[in-house]
Formats: sequence, C-alpha cells, structure tokens
Amino acid sequence: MSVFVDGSTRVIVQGITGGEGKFHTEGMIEYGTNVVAGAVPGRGGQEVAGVPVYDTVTEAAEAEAADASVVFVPPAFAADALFEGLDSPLDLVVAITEGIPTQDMARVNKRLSEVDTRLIGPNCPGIITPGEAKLGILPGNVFEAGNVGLVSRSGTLTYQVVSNLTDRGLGQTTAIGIGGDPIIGTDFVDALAAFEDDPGTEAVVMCGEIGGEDEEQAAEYIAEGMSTPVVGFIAGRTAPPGKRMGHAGAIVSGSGTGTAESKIEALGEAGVPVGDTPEEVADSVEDLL
Amino acid sequence: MSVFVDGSTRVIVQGITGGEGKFHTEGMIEYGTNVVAGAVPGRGGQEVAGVPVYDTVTEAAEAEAADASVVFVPPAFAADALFEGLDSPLDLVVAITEGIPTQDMARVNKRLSEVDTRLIGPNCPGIITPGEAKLGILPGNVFEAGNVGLVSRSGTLTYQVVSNLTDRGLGQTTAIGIGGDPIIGTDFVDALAAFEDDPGTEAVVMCGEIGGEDEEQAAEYIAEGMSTPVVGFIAGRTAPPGKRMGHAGAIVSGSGTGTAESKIEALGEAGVPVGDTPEEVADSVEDLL
Amino acid sequence: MRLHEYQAKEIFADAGLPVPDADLADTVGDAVVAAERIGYPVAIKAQVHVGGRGKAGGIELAESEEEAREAAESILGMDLKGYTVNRVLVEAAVDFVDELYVGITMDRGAGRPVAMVSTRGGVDIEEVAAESPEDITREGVDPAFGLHPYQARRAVYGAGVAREVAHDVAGVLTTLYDLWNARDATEAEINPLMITSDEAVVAADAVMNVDDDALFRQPDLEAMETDSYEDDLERKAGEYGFDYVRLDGDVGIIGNGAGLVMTTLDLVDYYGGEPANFLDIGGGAQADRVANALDMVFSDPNVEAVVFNIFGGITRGDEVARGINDALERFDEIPKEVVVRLAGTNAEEGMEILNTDLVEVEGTLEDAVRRAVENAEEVSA
Amino acid sequence: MRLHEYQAKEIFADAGLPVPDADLADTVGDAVVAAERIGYPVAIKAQVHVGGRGKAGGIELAESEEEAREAAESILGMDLKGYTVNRVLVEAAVDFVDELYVGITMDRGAGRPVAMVSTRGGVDIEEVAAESPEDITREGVDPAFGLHPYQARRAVYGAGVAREVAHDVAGVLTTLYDLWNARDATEAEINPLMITSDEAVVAADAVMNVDDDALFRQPDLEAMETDSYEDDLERKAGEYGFDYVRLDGDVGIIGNGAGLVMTTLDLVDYYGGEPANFLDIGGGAQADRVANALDMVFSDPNVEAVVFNIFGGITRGDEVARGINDALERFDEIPKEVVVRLAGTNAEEGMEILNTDLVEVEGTLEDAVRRAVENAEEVSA
Repeated sequence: MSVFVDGSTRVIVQGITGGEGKFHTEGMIEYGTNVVAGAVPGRGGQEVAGVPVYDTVTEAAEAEAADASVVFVPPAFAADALFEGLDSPLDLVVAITEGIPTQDMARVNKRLSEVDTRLIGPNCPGIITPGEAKLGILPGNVFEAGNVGLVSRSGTLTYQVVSNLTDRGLGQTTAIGIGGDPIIGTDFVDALAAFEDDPGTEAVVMCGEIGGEDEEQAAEYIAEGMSTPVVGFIAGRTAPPGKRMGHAGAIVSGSGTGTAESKIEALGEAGVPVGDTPEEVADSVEDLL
Repeated sequence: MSVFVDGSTRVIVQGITGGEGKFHTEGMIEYGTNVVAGAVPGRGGQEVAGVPVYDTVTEAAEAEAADASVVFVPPAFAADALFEGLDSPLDLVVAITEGIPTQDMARVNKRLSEVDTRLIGPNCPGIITPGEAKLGILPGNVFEAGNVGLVSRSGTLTYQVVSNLTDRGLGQTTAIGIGGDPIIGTDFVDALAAFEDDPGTEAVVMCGEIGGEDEEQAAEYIAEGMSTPVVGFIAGRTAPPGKRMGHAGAIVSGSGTGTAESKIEALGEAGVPVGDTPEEVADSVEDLL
Repeated sequence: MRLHEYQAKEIFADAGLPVPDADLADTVGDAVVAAERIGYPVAIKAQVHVGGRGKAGGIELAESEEEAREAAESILGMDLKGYTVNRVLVEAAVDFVDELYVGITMDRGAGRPVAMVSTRGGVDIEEVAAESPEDITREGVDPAFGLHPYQARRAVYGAGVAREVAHDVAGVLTTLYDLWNARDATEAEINPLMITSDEAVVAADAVMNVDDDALFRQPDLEAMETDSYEDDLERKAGEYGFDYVRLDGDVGIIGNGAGLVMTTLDLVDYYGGEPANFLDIGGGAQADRVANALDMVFSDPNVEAVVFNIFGGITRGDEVARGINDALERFDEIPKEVVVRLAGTNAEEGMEILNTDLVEVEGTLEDAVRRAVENAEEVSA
Repeated sequence: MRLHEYQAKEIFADAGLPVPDADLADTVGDAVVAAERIGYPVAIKAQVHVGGRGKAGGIELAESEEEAREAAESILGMDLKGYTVNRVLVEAAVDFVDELYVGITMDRGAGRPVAMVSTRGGVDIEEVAAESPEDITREGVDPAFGLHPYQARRAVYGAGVAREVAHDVAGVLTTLYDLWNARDATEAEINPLMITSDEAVVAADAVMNVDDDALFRQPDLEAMETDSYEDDLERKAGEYGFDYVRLDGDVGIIGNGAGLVMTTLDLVDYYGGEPANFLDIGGGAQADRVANALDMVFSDPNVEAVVFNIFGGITRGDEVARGINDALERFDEIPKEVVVRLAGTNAEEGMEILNTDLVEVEGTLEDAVRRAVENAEEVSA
C-alpha cells in the first residue's frame, strides 16, 4: 500500500525540455514511473525521453488521462506553472523547483485553498512509493518497499534516514519530501493523516527541522489520537538564532520560535520518540514493529 | 413570515454620517427597523439619529451584536465598504449605493464566493418585510404585510407593482430589490429559493428586465420544480439593442442576448404567467391565491 | 465611454502593444502629409463610432499620394450612419498573412472578466460567437489574481494560433488584460490582430470602452474628447445628467427609475402608441430637473404628446408637482399636451398642487399612458 | 537581503511615505555639512545591520555644529557588534509625542502576509510580541487582493491609535503593504512611526528585508551595496554561492543538503565536538565546488579538523571523490585532517577512488563525525 502515488499514477512533467527536467524524467521512467507526457509552451508535438510533449498542462492531462505532474520549471516561471497545474484535471502536483519567491508561494497557497488538487513542495525532492513510482529526484536505489511511511522537510537527510531504515530491512510504503520552504503545499499533518489512513503503513518517521511551527502542529495532531505510531527526528539543534540554515524555512527567529528544543519537546509530549541520530531513529522504528 | 430580515434583525448603517445615510437611517428607524449602530471611519463615539457610531464595521457588529448592514457609502469607497461588511460577523449586507465600478464589483463577487454573508445589491432599493423592518430606501407606506413575496431588479417599478398588489389587499411577506447592475449579490434564483423555503410566502412576483440571463436562469430554477407559484413581469420589451436603459445592467447586447422576448418565453415555458402590465401581474396573483 | 480607435491605439502603444505607425489628420492636406511620412500603402480610416466602417466606405487603402488625397477627400466630412467624419487616422497598412481576434470583457453571468481568442479575426466577432462559439476560446479570469500567463497561453494554443506566434499573441492578451483592468474598461479588443509574413503581430484595429462609473479614477480618459452621442438630444441629455435614449416614436416619456420608465415605454407600445424616448430623471425632482426633462422631450420634433410618470420613493410627489407647474408656467403656450401621473410619497398632495390648466392628470399608470397615446394619435390625425 | 536604513528610507520616500529630511555622510566633514543644511537638532545614525544601535552608541543626537562633529567623530569608524561603521545618516530629529509600530511580514503559519500595528513603538517589537501579544493588532492579508483599506483602518483603530492620526497611519500601512508586495520584501517595518505634536506622522526608522529568491526581478535592489556579511568568510561563501554560516567551534563541516548538514552539525555536538560552520555545497559536486568548499573551511583559523559528508541523490559519489582528490592534491601539506563519508549514488565507486593518503574514509555518518571530533580533540590537546 502507499499514499498519494503508486504504479498506476499517470505523470506529466512540466518543464520536461529543460536540462533537469529531461534528466530526471529519464530517471523516473527508469525507476518504472508511468510518465505519460511533458508540458512546455511552444514545444507541443515534440518528444522527450520517448514521451509526447504538449503546449499546456490541460491539453497534456486531457490527452493522456494524467493525474499528477512534477514541476521542474525555473523559479521565475514556477509559480505560473503551479497555477497551471492546479487549474488542470490533476490530483497531485509535485514542485521540485528551488528558489521560488515566497510572495509567489503565498499567492499559490491562496489558490490551493480553492482547489482539490494536492501540492507537494516546492523545493523538495519529491515523493516515492518504492518499487512503484517516484515523482521527483530521489535516488530510487536507497528505497525499498515495506511498511514504514516517511515524511521529511529535507532531501539528503531523507536519504540518510531511509538508508538507515533500509539497511535493517525496514522498507517504506511511501516517502514524501514536503520541502524546506516557508510556504509549502502538503505539510506534516497532511502527510501523517494520509499515512494513518493507509493500511499498509505501520509506523511513520517524521524528519523535521528548525523554523516554523509545522512540527508542533504535527505533535498536536499526533497527541489528539493518531493511531499509527510515529518516530521523530529534528535537525538543527545547534543552529544559532537568526541564521538561515540553507533552507529558506530553516531559521530560528530572534524571538526564539522555531527552535529544535520546542519541536523535540512537543513531539516528546505527544509520545513520539525523537532520535538523537539517524541510527536512533531506525532503532525506535525497529522497536515499534 | 419573511425572508432574510424581520423585526429582530439588528442593523448597522455603513456611511450613516452622510446625507443619504442619515436621511434613510431616520426613515428606517421610523419604519420600525432595529438600527443598532452606524459605522464610519473617524466618527467613532459620535451619535447619529440616536444611534452610536463606530469606526469599523467589525467593532460595531461586535459591540451591538448586529447581524446586517446597509451600505450608503459613495461609489468610490463602496467596494471597500462591502469587503468590510463581508469580513465582519454579519449575515446580510445590503448595498444601496449606485454607480460602483463594475470591476470593483467583480472583485467583491470573488470575495462573496469565499464567505457565508449574503449581499443584496448594489444599486438597489433594499429589502423590506412589511410591518417589521426595512433595510434601504423603499417607501414603507406602499407595502403591506401579507403572503406574496416579491423580487425585482428595479426600484420604482417594484413600488408600482407592489402598489398594484396592495391596492387589492395582496400584502407581501418580503420584497427584495436585487439591483440593476451587471454584477449583483443575491440574484433571482437565490431569492426564489428563499421564498420557496418560507412557509408564509404563497406566491412570488418576479420583476425582471432586459439584459443578462438571470431571468432565464430563474425560469430554469422554477421549471425544475419550484413549489411556490410565480408570476412574472419583464420591463424593456421596446428597448432597442445596444442601448443602455438607465441601469448599467439593462442593455440588450448587439448579438441579441438579454432580450425581453427571450425572458418572457423562458418564463412562459416554465409555466410562469407573465403580465403585460402591472395590473395584469396583480390579476394573476389574485387568481393564484 | 467609448474611445476612438486612435485614442485606444495611443493607450495600447503606451502599454507596449504593437500598433502600426499612424498620424491623426483633420484636413485632407494633413492626411496627405501623414501618408507621405508613413510611406505607402496606408489605410485612411474614419474616426467615428460606427461598426462596419469598412463596408460603409469609412476605410480606404491608398498606394500613392494621389490615392491618399482622394481617400481623405472622400472620407473627411462624409456622413457615416449618422455621424459626420471630422478626423481620419492615416496608418501604415499591414501586409498580413493571418488575422486573429483577442479581447477582454466582463462575463456578466459569471461575474468576472473573460479573455477571448479566436483565429477568426477580421470579421464581426459577435457573429462568430453566435454561429460557431467553439471558434472562440475563453478563459474566465479571477479578478483578484488577474489573467495568469498560463491562461493566456491556454487560450492561445486552444484557439489553434500558430505555434510560431503563440508566445507573442499570449503576451498581447496578457497586456490587454492588464490594460483593461488598469483603465476600468468594459471592453478591450483587437480585431484584427494581424500576423505578418515575418511572424510579427500588429494591432490593426483597437476598441476600448470604459466604465462610465469608473471615470472618476480615470481622469485622463474622462478628459478625452468623444462623440459617442448619436445626436444633439443625447448630448444634451448627457449635459443634463439624464439617462436618455432617443427612439423613433411620438410619445415623449419622462419617469423616475429605469425599470419603471422602461415599463412606461412598454405600455405606450402595448396601448398602440410609439415611444419617442427613454428618459429617467432619477431620484429627487428639483424644479430645474423637471424643467430640463420637459425641455428634452419638447426639443424632439417627433414628440406629439408627453407622459410624465413618477412613483415617489425618495422622490416626493408635491415637489415634482411644483417643478412641473414652474416649468410649464414659463411657456406662453405649452408645446405638447402633458399627462401626469403621480404615485407614492406625497402623491396626493402633488395631485392637488398640479395646475390642471397646464397638464392632464391621471390616477393610474395605465390610464396615463392610454391618455398620452390618444393625445398623440389626435395630433397625428 | 537586508537594506540599510538609508536605502529603505529612500524607497519609502519614493513611495510617498513621510521620512525626515536626511543626508548620508561617510566623513565627519560631510556629516557636519549635512547637519548644518538640515538644521538642529539632528540624529546621527550608524548605517550598519545591527539591532539596538541606539543602546550600543550608534545613534547620537546633536543640537549644534560642535555636537554634530563630536557625534560623527565618535560613530564613524567605530566597531558596532563586529561591524565597522563607514557611513552615518544625518537626519532631522523629530519632536514626537507618540511612537507607533507598523510592519508587514509573511505569516509563515498561515502562508500569507500579515500587517501589524502597535501603539508600543520605539521598543523591540519582538519583545512586545512575546510578552503582550495583545498589544499588536494583526490583519491577515489575502495576497491575491492585497491589504484592503478597511483592514488597514481596522488594524489602526483596533490598536487604539488616536483618531486624529488614524487615517494617516492607515494610509502609511497601506502604502507599506504595497511596497512590501511590489519589492518582494520579507519584512517592511517602521519602528517608530512618530506622531508629532501637530499630528503629522514620520517614519523615524525604516527596515526592509528583501527575498533573496526574488532579487532576479528587483534588479535595482540587487545592485544596492550591502554589508550584510558578518565577516570575510561569509562574504567569500556568498561569492562561491554556498549556504554558509560561521560558528564558534573547531570542526569544519561540509555536506550536501541543508537538513543533512544541520544533522552533521548536531552530531558533532552530540559526540562532544564543536561545529565550526554550516556549509552546504548543494546539488552536484564539480571539482571546483569541492575545492572551494575545502578552501572555505581551511580559511577559518578556528578549524582543527574537517568532516566531509555527502549523501548522493543527484550528486554522484565518484565525482565528489575526484573533486576531493583534485582539491587536496594541490596542497603540499594538507592543512587539516579531512574525514570523508560518501553514501548514495555511486558511493562505492567514490570510496574506491578516494586517495586515502590525503583523507580518512568512514562508512557511516556517525563514524565519520566521531572521527572528526577525535581529530579536532587531538589537535587541541
């Protein structure tokens, strides 16, 4: 079982003709993802990686009966690409693009509240259901099918934690990189709720980091009676206030909100074991299953 | 019985310190309307027509437990006043103001889709539940309590038709002037549905006019099985195409849409008797009751 | 408010839209000078508010100085569907391979703007809309966001615009929307948007109508000269601040409130008469407004009888009655018989005040209209 | 990107916000000339990115030429929390009766902008927010519509701003939002917004931080000089295009991906070491980026040992390994011991390629960090 994507998901790549778009489309297809179309204005009628390209997402979605898109469009044009994805008959839009202006994302966020389409990202590695489909740039070989759900604000940290799990034979139902930006589509609570609903997911690993209050909200959600057990990890314990740690979202504000302590404490109060190291996370998952 | 307003409706007047606002506030109070506050920026703490004035609608609504407002704010500031009314804890906003730019109303219309508050108008005479409350500028003495609902795009035509009814002892539950502008809040279908739900309303008079397709949509609604009988009247049979007849909304487009013929035909097909004169309308209502 | 082509094109050009090189001319000499500067061929186009100018002879192509002179001579001063042509736009003629339509208007039913694109440009778009609506692609616009670039692209590709020019046409549509929005337009259209053999796009015509209710915040547009009144009476009505439409009949109609005035027109027709006009004097009824309204209908030589129908809400019947008396007392002889019907606020007082030496009085709308129709018939008989 | 006060004030003034008369000066002489032109009293304010400039001696009031000279002399060249003051803003001192706070920022939790007003201006607003949040009124803004005028009024009246100046303060808030929006700001604040005895409002300070990700469409802001790097190393990181933060420890850290690098820092701390920096080399790992990253950490005199941790997704382990070899081969003697851990894509190939004469290799993140912490301890011992 899985959440959001599986082998039957029919995927459009927005920005398939760009360098990154083409490279990762090939990677997704190689992994077995059902990539059915690309969408790039002015490139309709061409073919990339064996996939037909359309001028608009709507046209691609209708012609190929697609239900998801992955966005590799450069930051200056990415918000428009997201609006386009959200205004097409798709269930899911996964935004890989890094560096989208925050005000653009606030407008996209407003639009999100009006539509049923799910957005994952931006500035995220994507989503993978091991052995079935990956939408994004995650290295497929790290993942293995199993019964652990994973949701993370980070890319490479996800790979690290997953490899600690996989090394012990703890495979994954689905792993979701929700992205490190201040404004994102799917958040921890959304992902936890989906994993809770998935009968195949028997434990969830949640990798948070400093900045914002998403982890605290997730802790609240868990405390209110989430049935699937959760193991946590929080990056940025040593981050000083006021310094942006790479991700635009990873900053401890001067007034002390968004600290690792606050997040670890909140998760702890919700009964979530929080690992000090990725190994400890794997230990806890192993204990739970 | 009545729709939307009755004697218990607690009313704010937006723009109460202006000439029109003050004059009609006095008229509303004289009629028995429960006017509880005015709202005018910078005039908080004053009193007009014996009613306390607040700087913001939110403050007025909270302090006086209001549930409706009437807007007499001049056109240049009216859209902002409507946004304010829609963003306050009110069930109903009645916009009397004439001459609000259409693009402003398109933005208000967008906002309307996001909130639960009902808007009546703009460019309308308001709404009256005879003997209980009037919100707007309608001449109360023309109306009489009874069991006929009335909804109209026009002001003085409403008074004419109502007087034809009242002269025969056919009183009204509620009369609603929905306004003559191209973009309005409550439309015919909304009003018909409310009258249908009102056990006190035994027949509805609907006064339409040329322009737009609201009457055709109302005919469709009626044809789909509206239980309360409806009598129609359509003004503008003699209007030439392309000429705006006073109301910004009353124009037969060059391509022939919005004609009186189309509306009369649609209503006829829905089984609605359409009077050639206001007297005939009253005749039909009398026949029905 | 309806802008002239040359005014709309100036605004379009300021916004970066591609328009042909052009000069405005109000004499034949200036037109020829303009044509010489621009180079041939030029189009010489009457600047009046008339649809189908081309068919009516209001647009001519000139390949030489002589042709330019002839064209300017034939167009300047001509009568085009009732308008006298006082100005022509002399414009570089575009050598096109394709003609598109792009436009923005308010979708009244949806209560939001709509952007439209069609590859059937250069013809009457309302005909296309009526006969083959599928030939026009439409994008509803959320006015809070404006027209998204992807929507402009979707409309353009959806309409089947050639891929080579699609990007530029989408850019034109986006700019047109921004202009429509910024200038409080009701319509902004380019028909045709020409595509040249070297894949350039050019706005060969330009339409922009502006919301009268928004002119208070578009002072530069409000200040623009227009001749959108069809005749002197409509211009006069504009000066008086009346909503007025002139019609072909002989029963002059004055009333308050658009719906009621329309109904009065309809009743004139219903009782066998012919309405001469729509005249809404609006709320309130000071004596001078009443006098102005009477002046309006008396100034129409077609008018043989007048019906004055007021249903007072805000408007008070006694005030109207006094206004009517005052206005009519100024005449030595009242030009046409006036039938007055007052109802609503202070109607009874009004009826008593009315000087029945000057007017006829009726108690109901129906009776008043019938009487006026009869009066008109008597005069015509 | 953080603008200086004088830059923000220029932008504010262009937008019509009321700012005091002021000149920028980088010499004592220019400062005195400015003070003389403006007239006394003047405030002389250090233009560096430091909070609490006033308390730290970076702002002085001058009532005379002599005082202006003394103030400029004491401030220009001073070290303010690690920054050297190269410029002062000489500004007319405002005689105020009240100090407000107005600001716009992104409400991350709600995913939309928020406008804020408080009558507790002139103090650290974050303290107010923490201690008595009810003293700040907030209006969430729908970014599709922008800040509605009624919202500005509601915030201003809700905060208890005096009715006499409420209209003007609401106008300032609306303009500030428009500016925030148009200039892709992350924060735009006026603290204090001073109210004078004759009920004028004046922006006595100005803060504007701009979204780095949006600078591509704010070329004039991007071109502005800033000194937002705390030291030469951070400036160097900016030139190299690294996300870099300097810390106080002695274990240099290089990695890919913010979350993983933060985790590496945390593990250094967990195993008893002290991280010297955060350095994310990002995706890909061309040899020169690897070399630049090593140059960064070696340039930090505090660094005693280095851990280089890559988990390859897009980044390929063999490429990184070659980059490390190339970079280190350039040294006659490698300055500090480098522990490398490669995982993910082509990690095994990378491990084989790595020249173990130059680096130490570990198989897991935990082992690599432990080893680096030990190396640092050995050097310090």
